[in-house]
Amino acid sequence: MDSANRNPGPPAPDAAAADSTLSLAIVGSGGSGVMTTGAMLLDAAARAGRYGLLTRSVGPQIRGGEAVAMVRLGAAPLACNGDTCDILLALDWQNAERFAAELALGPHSLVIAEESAGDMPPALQAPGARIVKVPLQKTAKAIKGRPNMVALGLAAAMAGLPQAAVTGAVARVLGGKGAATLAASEAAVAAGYGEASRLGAPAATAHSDERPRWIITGNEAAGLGAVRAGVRFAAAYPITPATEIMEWLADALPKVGGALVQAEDELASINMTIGAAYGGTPSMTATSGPGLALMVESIGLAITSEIPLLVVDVMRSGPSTGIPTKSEQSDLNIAIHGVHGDAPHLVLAPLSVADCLFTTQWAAHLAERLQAPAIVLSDQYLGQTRMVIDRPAEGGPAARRVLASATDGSRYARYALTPSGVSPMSVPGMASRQYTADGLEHSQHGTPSSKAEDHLAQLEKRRNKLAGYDYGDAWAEIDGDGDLAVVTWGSTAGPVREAVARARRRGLSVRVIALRLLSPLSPSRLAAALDGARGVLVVEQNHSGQFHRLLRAHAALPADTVALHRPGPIPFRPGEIVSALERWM
Amino acid sequence: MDSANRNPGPPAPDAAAADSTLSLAIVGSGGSGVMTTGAMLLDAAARAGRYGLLTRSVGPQIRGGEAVAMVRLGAAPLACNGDTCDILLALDWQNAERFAAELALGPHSLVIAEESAGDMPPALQAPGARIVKVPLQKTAKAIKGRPNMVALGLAAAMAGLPQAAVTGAVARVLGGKGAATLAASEAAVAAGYGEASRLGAPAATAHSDERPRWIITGNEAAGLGAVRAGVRFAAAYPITPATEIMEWLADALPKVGGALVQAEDELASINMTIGAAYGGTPSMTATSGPGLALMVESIGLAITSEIPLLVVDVMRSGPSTGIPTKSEQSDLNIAIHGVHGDAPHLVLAPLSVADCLFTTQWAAHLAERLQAPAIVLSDQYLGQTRMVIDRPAEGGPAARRVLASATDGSRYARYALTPSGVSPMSVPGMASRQYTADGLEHSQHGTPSSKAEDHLAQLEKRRNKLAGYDYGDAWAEIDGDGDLAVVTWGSTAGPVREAVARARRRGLSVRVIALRLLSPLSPSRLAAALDGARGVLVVEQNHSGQFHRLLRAHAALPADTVALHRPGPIPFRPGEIVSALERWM
Amino acid sequence: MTATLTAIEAAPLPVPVRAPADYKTDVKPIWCPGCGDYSVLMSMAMALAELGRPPEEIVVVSGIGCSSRIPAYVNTYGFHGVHGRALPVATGIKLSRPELTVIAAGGDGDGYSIGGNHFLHSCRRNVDIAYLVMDNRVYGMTKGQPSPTTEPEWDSDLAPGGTGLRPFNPLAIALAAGANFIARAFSGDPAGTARIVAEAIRAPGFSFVEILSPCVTFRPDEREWRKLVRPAPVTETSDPGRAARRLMTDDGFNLGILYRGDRRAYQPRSAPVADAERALERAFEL
Amino acid sequence: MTATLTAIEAAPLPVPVRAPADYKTDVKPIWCPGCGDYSVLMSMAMALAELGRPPEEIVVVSGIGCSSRIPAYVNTYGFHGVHGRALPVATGIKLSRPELTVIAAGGDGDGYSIGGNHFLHSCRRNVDIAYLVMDNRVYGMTKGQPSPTTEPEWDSDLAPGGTGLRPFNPLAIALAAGANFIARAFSGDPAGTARIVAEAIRAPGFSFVEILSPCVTFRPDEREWRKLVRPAPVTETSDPGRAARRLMTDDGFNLGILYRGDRRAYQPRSAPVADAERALERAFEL
Ligand SMILES: Cc1ncc(C[n+]2csc(CCOP(=O)(O)OP(=O)(O)O)c2C)c(N)n1
Ligand SMILES: Cc1ncc(C[n+]2csc(CCOP(=O)(O)OP(=O)(O)O)c2C)c(N)n1
Ligand code: SF4
Ligand code: SF4
Ligand SMILES: [Mg+2]
Ligand SMILES: [Mg+2]
Repeated sequence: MDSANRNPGPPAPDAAAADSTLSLAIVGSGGSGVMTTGAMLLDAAARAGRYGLLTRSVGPQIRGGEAVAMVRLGAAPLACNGDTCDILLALDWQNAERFAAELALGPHSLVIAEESAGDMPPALQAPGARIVKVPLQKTAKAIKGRPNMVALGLAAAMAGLPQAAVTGAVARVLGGKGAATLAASEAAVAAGYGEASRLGAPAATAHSDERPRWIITGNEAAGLGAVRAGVRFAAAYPITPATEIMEWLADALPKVGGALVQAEDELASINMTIGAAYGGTPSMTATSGPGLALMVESIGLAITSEIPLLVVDVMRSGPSTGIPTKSEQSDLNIAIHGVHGDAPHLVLAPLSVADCLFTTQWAAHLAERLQAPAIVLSDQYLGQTRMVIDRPAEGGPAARRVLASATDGSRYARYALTPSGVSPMSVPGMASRQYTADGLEHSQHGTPSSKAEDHLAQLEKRRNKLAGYDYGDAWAEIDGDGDLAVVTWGSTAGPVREAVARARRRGLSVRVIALRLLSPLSPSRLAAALDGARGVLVVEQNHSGQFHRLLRAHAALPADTVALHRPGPIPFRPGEIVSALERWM
Repeated sequence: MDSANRNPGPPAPDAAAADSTLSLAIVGSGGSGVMTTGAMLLDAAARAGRYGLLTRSVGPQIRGGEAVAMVRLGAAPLACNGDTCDILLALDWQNAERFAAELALGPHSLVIAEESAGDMPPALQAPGARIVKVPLQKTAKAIKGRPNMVALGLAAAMAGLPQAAVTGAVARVLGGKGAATLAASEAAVAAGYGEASRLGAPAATAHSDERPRWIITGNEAAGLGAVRAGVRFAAAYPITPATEIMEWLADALPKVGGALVQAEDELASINMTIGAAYGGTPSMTATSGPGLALMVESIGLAITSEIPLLVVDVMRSGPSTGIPTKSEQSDLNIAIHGVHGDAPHLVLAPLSVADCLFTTQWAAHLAERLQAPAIVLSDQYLGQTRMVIDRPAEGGPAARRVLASATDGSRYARYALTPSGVSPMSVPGMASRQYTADGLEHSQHGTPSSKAEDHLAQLEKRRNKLAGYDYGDAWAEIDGDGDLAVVTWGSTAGPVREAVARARRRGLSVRVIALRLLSPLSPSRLAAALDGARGVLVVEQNHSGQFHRLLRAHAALPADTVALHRPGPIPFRPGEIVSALERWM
Repeated sequence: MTATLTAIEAAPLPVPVRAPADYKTDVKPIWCPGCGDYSVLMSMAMALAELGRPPEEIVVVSGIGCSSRIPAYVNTYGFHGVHGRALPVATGIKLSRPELTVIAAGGDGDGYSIGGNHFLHSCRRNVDIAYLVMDNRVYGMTKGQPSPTTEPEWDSDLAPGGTGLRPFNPLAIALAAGANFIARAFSGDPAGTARIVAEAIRAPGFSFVEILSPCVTFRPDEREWRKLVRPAPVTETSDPGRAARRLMTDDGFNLGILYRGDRRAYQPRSAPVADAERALERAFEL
Repeated sequence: MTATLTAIEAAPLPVPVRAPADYKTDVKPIWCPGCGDYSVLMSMAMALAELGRPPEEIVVVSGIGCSSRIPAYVNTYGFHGVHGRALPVATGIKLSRPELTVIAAGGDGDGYSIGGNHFLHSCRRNVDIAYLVMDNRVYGMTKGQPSPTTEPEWDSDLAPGGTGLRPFNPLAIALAAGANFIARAFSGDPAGTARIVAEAIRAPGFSFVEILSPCVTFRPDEREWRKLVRPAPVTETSDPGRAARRLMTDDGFNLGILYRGDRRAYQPRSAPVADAERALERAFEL
C-alpha cells in the first residue's frame, strides 16, 4: 500500500469519557459577547487538559441578533454535540426561544439566568429543569467589568476548570487590548467564580494529560491540509459556510509562495483553478451547494481533459439557497452524479473536524496522482465547529503528478492508453511535449475524435484509472467487528461513533464503517467490510437517504437494513442513533 | 386515472414487418446533395404508404464535408435503424471510410457506386458484399440533371417505390424552384429508375394502407408537444442537438400568441423561463448536457420555490463537450441527481420519435399540475431522426395550474401544507395574494425560515406531491408478460422492441418495460411490472450503466439480472440486444 | 399569453390613492441597524405610492445578498431567486406579462460580479425593467469581502492589503452596453432617491439606478459618503458620446439622472394567427 | 509556485530564429473553405514568429465555436475548454505561471454572449493576457444563430425577421471595463492583423483585439467587409474619455490600435516567508 493511502486513524472517542462530558450553552442578544465567551471557555478547557468543541448559532439578522454558543467539554476527544444541554447560561432571553430545538434542554438541565432578564421563554422550558437566577449585570457593574466575562468565570467554574486556565485564555484573546482591560476582565472572571461557588460548583481539576493540543475549525483544517499537500493556487468566490477556507488560504498561500485570486463567480473560480492546474500547480477552490452546482459543467471538462483539481464543498441545508448557515449532508447526489455524461471522478468526505486536514490533503494527493477532479464533502458542522484536538502528525500525502518524460522524438500522446490509465502529463514549458487539453472526446494524442473506438477507449481509461487504483485502507474508518454494522459517511461519523460506544456498553455487538472515499465505491471492499453483518443501519443527514441509495446501487446489503436519515438544520445527536439501534437490542 | 395520464400507446412495430425492412444508405462528399436525396426518398416512401426513418451523419467539418443519409423503410412503423445496411449508394468515396462503423455493411449488402468514383475504401469493404458500378454522373450530364437525383430514382426503384411517389416528393421540395428545375429533376429520377431496372429492381408496390402519415423529427415533435400542452414562452441558448426545438418554437410561438427569446447563456435562459412561469405562463427551455449542467442551480430554485417548468435535454455523447453531434443516454445521472440538496423533480424520457410529442406534452402537463420542474431526456437520435409516423391523435394533456382562489381575507399561504402537497398558486395580477417566491427555505407563507420543522415540512411536501401523485399507466410502456423482462428507457426502447419481436419469434417469452417516467420512480409499480420475471435485461446507451444503478437503488431485481450498456456514438442495433437475450434461449 | 389568467384581468376599478405604507409588508428586515437599505426600502415605497399602481400589478425580483432581501419587505409580488440571476427572471416575467411593472433590485456583488453578464445583456436587450442596485462596495451577506466596486486598497480577510484592482464603473458599462436610462442616487437622501426610482420605472426600456447604500457593519467608513455626494454639476444628457466621456471620468459621487436615451423598449413580436396550431401541424403532413 | 517544475526552467539557450510555420501543427482545420479564421491562424503564427518565443512557453486557450478550434492548429500548448470560459482558464494559467505567454482566443458568441462576464472582469482585472476575438457576428458552430454583435435585422431560424436588438459594442465595453489595450483588425489583412496581434501580446495587462473574421457559410454577406474596413482616421489615444467618445460613435470598421492605457498588469502578491508552513501551524497551538 502506498503510504499516502494509509489511514491516519484518529482516535475513536473514549467510550467511558463520552459519558462524562458537559454540554454548556451561553445565550444572549447581539453585542452581549456570547461568542467570545464561548471561545474563551473552550480555550481555557484546552489549557486545563480537556478536549471540547464549540458550535454557534445565530438569528437571521446579519449582525447583532441573538446568539448561542454551545460548548461541550470532556476528558477525551469529542466527536459531536451532546444529546441535551447540561447547563444553559442566559445573559438575556431576547429571542432565545429560537434556539429551543438546538439547545434541547432536559429534565436534568440547569438553567442559570441573569436576574434582570425576566422569565424564561415558555418555548425553552423543559419539565424538571432547575432554574436559578444570578446577578451578572449587577456584579459586573460593581467591578466595572462586562457581564459576559462574569458569565465566563461562572461557566468555567461550573465546568470544574481551574481559574488559571481561564486567565490564560483571556490573556491570549485580550492580550493586545492593554493591561487595564485585562485586569478588569480577570476581576470579572473571578467574580463569576464567586457566583459559581454559591451555586455549588464542583472542585476544579486540571488533568495531568500533557499531550499537545490544537484548537482548529474544519475549515481551517481543510485549508491546512491543502497547503500541506502542496496546493499553491486557489480561486475563490465567497459563499457561506465555505468562505473561511478561502480567507485562511488568502493569508496562507502568499506565505508559501502561492496565491489566491477572487473570481467574479464560480464559473470563473473553477475555470481559473483548472487553468492553474493545467499549468502544473496543484490548485483548488472551495464552495457550497449553489456554487458547486455552477461548477459541474467545468468539473466535467477537468474529467475529460484529465486535469487534477480539488474542490471543497462545505455543505449546507439545501436545496437552492436553503438554509445557508446550517449543516446537511445533501450534496452527495450532485457531488457524485452531478456531471453530465459518464464522468468518473473522486468524491471524499472528512469524518471529523480533525480529519478535514487528512481528507483534504489526501484528496489533493489523489487528484494529482490520478489526474482527476476530487470533490471533498465537508459541511457546515465540520467546517465551523471549533474543536480541541490532539496535535496532528506531521507530513502526510503530497500532491505529485506523473509528468511526461523528456522527449524521445516520438509524437507526444497526452492521453496514451497506459495499463494504469494514468498518462504522463506535460505542462507548459516542457519542450516538444505541446498538446491541446480538450473537453471534446479525443484520440490518445488529444485531437478531437468522434470515433466509437476512441470514445470507448477514453471512457474506459478514465474509469479504470480511478477504479483500479489501490486506495489502501484510507477509504474508510472501520471500527470493531460486531454482527451489526452502522454504515455512515462524513460528519455523521461523529455522532455514530459516540452512539455505538453507548450501544456497546448496552451489550450490542456493532461495527462502524465510516466511508471517507465515496466515489469510486469499491463493491469488493464494501462487501468485505460488511461480511458477516446480519443487520445494517445506514445513517446520514439528509432527507432522501442519498447514501443509502448509493450503497444499494453498488453493494449487496442484508435484508435487515434500516436507513436512518433526516435533514438539517439540527445536527445529529448520538441518542437518535442509539434509538435506531434499539431494535437490535 | 386522470385521462391526462393515460398511455397514448403508440403501436409496437409489427414483428413480422420488422424483418421485411430495407436499409439504404447514400454517401457522398459536401455539396453532392446526399441529405436532400435521403429526405426525398423518405417522403416518397411515405407517399407510397410505407413507413421509414432517415438518420444522417457527417464529418467533422462545419460545412461541406462528407455525409451519409441512412434511410430505413418498411411496411409498419419503425423503431430504429437496422443491424446492417442492405444497399449502399455511393455518389463518391471521399472520406466515406469514416462511416464504416455506422454503415455496418454485411455479406448480404449490395453496394452501388458511381463508376468514376474509383475503388471502395478498404475500411468499408465487407466480405461477400456485392459491388456494382453505375454511371450516375454521365447519366445526369446527358440529361442536364444532377447525379443525386439520378441516385434518388435509383434508390427509390431499388426500394420498390412507384415513380409517382418520388415525383410527389420532388415536387414538394423543389416546387418553389420553378418548372424547369422540376422537369430536370424528374428526368433525372426517371433516368435513375432506368439504371435500377438494369440492376434488377423489384416491382413497385404502393401499399393500400391509407392511414394519414406525418414526417417529423423528434425535435419538431417535442416543440409541438409543448405547444399542444399550452407552453407559450421559451428562452433559448443554441446548442447541438437541441437547437431545432428552439428554432421550431421561434416560428411557432408567436403564431399562437407566445414568444421565444434568445438568452445570453443558459443561466439566463433557465431563469427567464422561471420568471415567465412564475408569471403564470407555461414555459420551457431546451438544451443539451453542457447547458443542463449550467442550469442545475436554478432548477433547484424552481424546485424550492415550486415553479412549474419544462426543460428538454437532447442528450449527446458526453462528458464535457464530448461528441456534440452524436447520441448517448448519459445525462440520466445529472438529470435525476444533479441538483444540490434534496431536490425532487420530474424526469421523463420519450420512447420514440413519435413519442417526443406525447412525452413532452405530458411533461408540461405534469410540471404545471405538480408545480415542479420537469426534465425531458430526449437524445440526438430521437431529436434529429426524421420519421414517418401515423398522424398522432388530437388533444392530449394540457398544462393547467392549480390557482389560488379569490381572497377570503386570510393571509395567503403560498406554500400551504395541503394533503396532496400541491398548494394553490397565485400569479401577479391576483389581488391580495401577493407573496415572494423564494429559494430560501420558508414557512407556509413563503417567509424565510431556518426552523427544523419548516424545513422538514417543506421537504416532505415537495417529495410527497410528486411521489403521491397518480401517474396512471403512462409511466411506462409495458408490452407482453413473458418470464423474462427487458427493462429500458428513452430512445433505446426502439431497438429493444425490435429485438424482442425477433427473440419472441425464436421462442423466448419476453416482456418489455420501457420507462417514460424516470423520476419519481415508483418502487411498487416497478415491482408489479417485474412480478414473475425470472431474468431481467437492462438496456441503455451509456458507459456506466446509470439506469441500472438507479433501478438497483429503488427496486429489487432478480439475481439473474444482466446489464447491457455501452456508450455512443453508434446507435444501438436490435441485433446487439438479441445477442444479449441469447443466454436465455 | 396567459390563457389561464384571463379571469383575473377584470374591468378596471377606480384607482384608489395609495400611501407608501401600502407598499410595505410587516416582515421585519434582517438588516443591521443603520443599514442604508432601510432608506432604499422607504424610497421604493414612496416611489410606488407616487406611481400608484395596485401592488398586485408590480413584481420586485432580486438575487441573493442583504439588499436582495428587499422583495419580502415590499407588498408587491416578489421573487427572491438565486445569486446573480435577478435580471433574467425579471426579463422572463416582463416579456411574458408586459402589462406588469417589473423592478429588479439587489447588491453590487449580485449585480456586477456574478450577475455581470446579465447586467450587460439586459442593458443591451432594453426590456422595460427598472434595475436598482444598492451598492455598498462590499459583500455584506457573506460578511465583508470585496465586490467589483470596492476600492483597491480596502483591506479584508479575503484580500489582505486590498485587491489592487481598479473598481468597476457600472454606469459607464451600462452606457456602453446600451441602457436607456442611467442614474445615481444615495440612500441618505430618500426623497431624492424616490424621485429617481419613480422616474426610472416610468422611463421606457432598461433603466439602471445605482444607489449608494452604506454597509455600516463591514464598511463603517461609508458613513462619510453623506459628505461626498453632490447633485451632478451637469444636466441630463441624451448624447451617448458626451455621456460616455462624463461617466468615464466621474468620481462616483455625482447624483441624478446622468443619461436618458430614446431607444424603444424591446418586446418580442407576437403575431397570433387564427387556427395557428392546426396550421403548424399541417406542415408535418405529406 | 510550481515546485514540481523547477527542473524544466533550465538555463536560457540562444533563441533560434523562428518562422510562422514553426507555430503551426499539421492538424487539418475543420473550417469551411474561405472562412476568415484561416487568415487569423496565419496572422497568429506570423505574430508569434515575430516575437520568437519558443512554442512551449506559449499557451493558447479557447472556448467552444468554430474559431475556438484554433489551439489545435497552433503548435504551442493549447487548451480547448468549455463554451465561454477561455478567459478564466487563461487567467489561472497566467497567475500561476507568470513567465508564460498566454493568449485567449475565440468567437463573438463565446466571448460576448456566454462569456460576457469574464470579458468584463478580465478587462477590469488586467492580467497580462492577449485576447483575440474572431467576430463573425454569428454562431458559426451551431449553424447560424445571431450573436451579440449581429445586426438587428439579420434574419435567421432562431430570430425570424431579426432580433431587433442593438448590437453589442465590444470595444466600448472593454474600455469602460478597464482593458489596457484595445484594437480592431480584419482577417482579410493578415499582415496588419499579425502586427496588431504581436503588439497586443507585447502590451502589458489585458489586451483586447477584435478581429473581424467573416463566416462565409452563414454570413456570406460578410465578404463585403473588405470594402467597408479602413484604418482608423484618428491616432492611438491613451485618454479614456476621448477613447470612450470615439468608441461610442465608431461604426465598427475602423482598424488599428484604438486605445492604449498605462495600467500595471495585475499579479497577486506572493511573499514567501521562511518556514511558513510551521508558522501557519503554530497558530493553532494554544
Ligand atoms: C452561487 C452563489 N454563490 C455565492 C453565494 C454567496 N453569497 C450570498 S450573498 C453574496 C454577495 C452579496 O453581496 P451583494 O450582492 O453586494 O449584497 P449585499 O449583501 O452587500 O447587500 C454571496 C457571494 C450564493 N448565495 N450563491
Ligand atoms: C454551455 C454550452 N452552451 C452552448 C453550446 C453550443 N455552442 C457551441 S459553439 C456556440 C457558439 C459559437 O459561436 P462563436 O463563439 O461566435 O464561434 P463561431 O463558431 O462563430 O466561430 C454554441 C452556442 C456549448 N457548446 N456549450
Ligand atoms: S451587513 Fe451591511 S449591507 Fe448587510 S444588513 Fe448589515 S449594514 Fe446592511
Ligand atoms: S461556419 Fe462560418 S465560422 Fe464556421 S468554419 Fe464555416 S465559415 Fe468559418
Ligand atoms: Mg454589496
Ligand atoms: Mg461567431
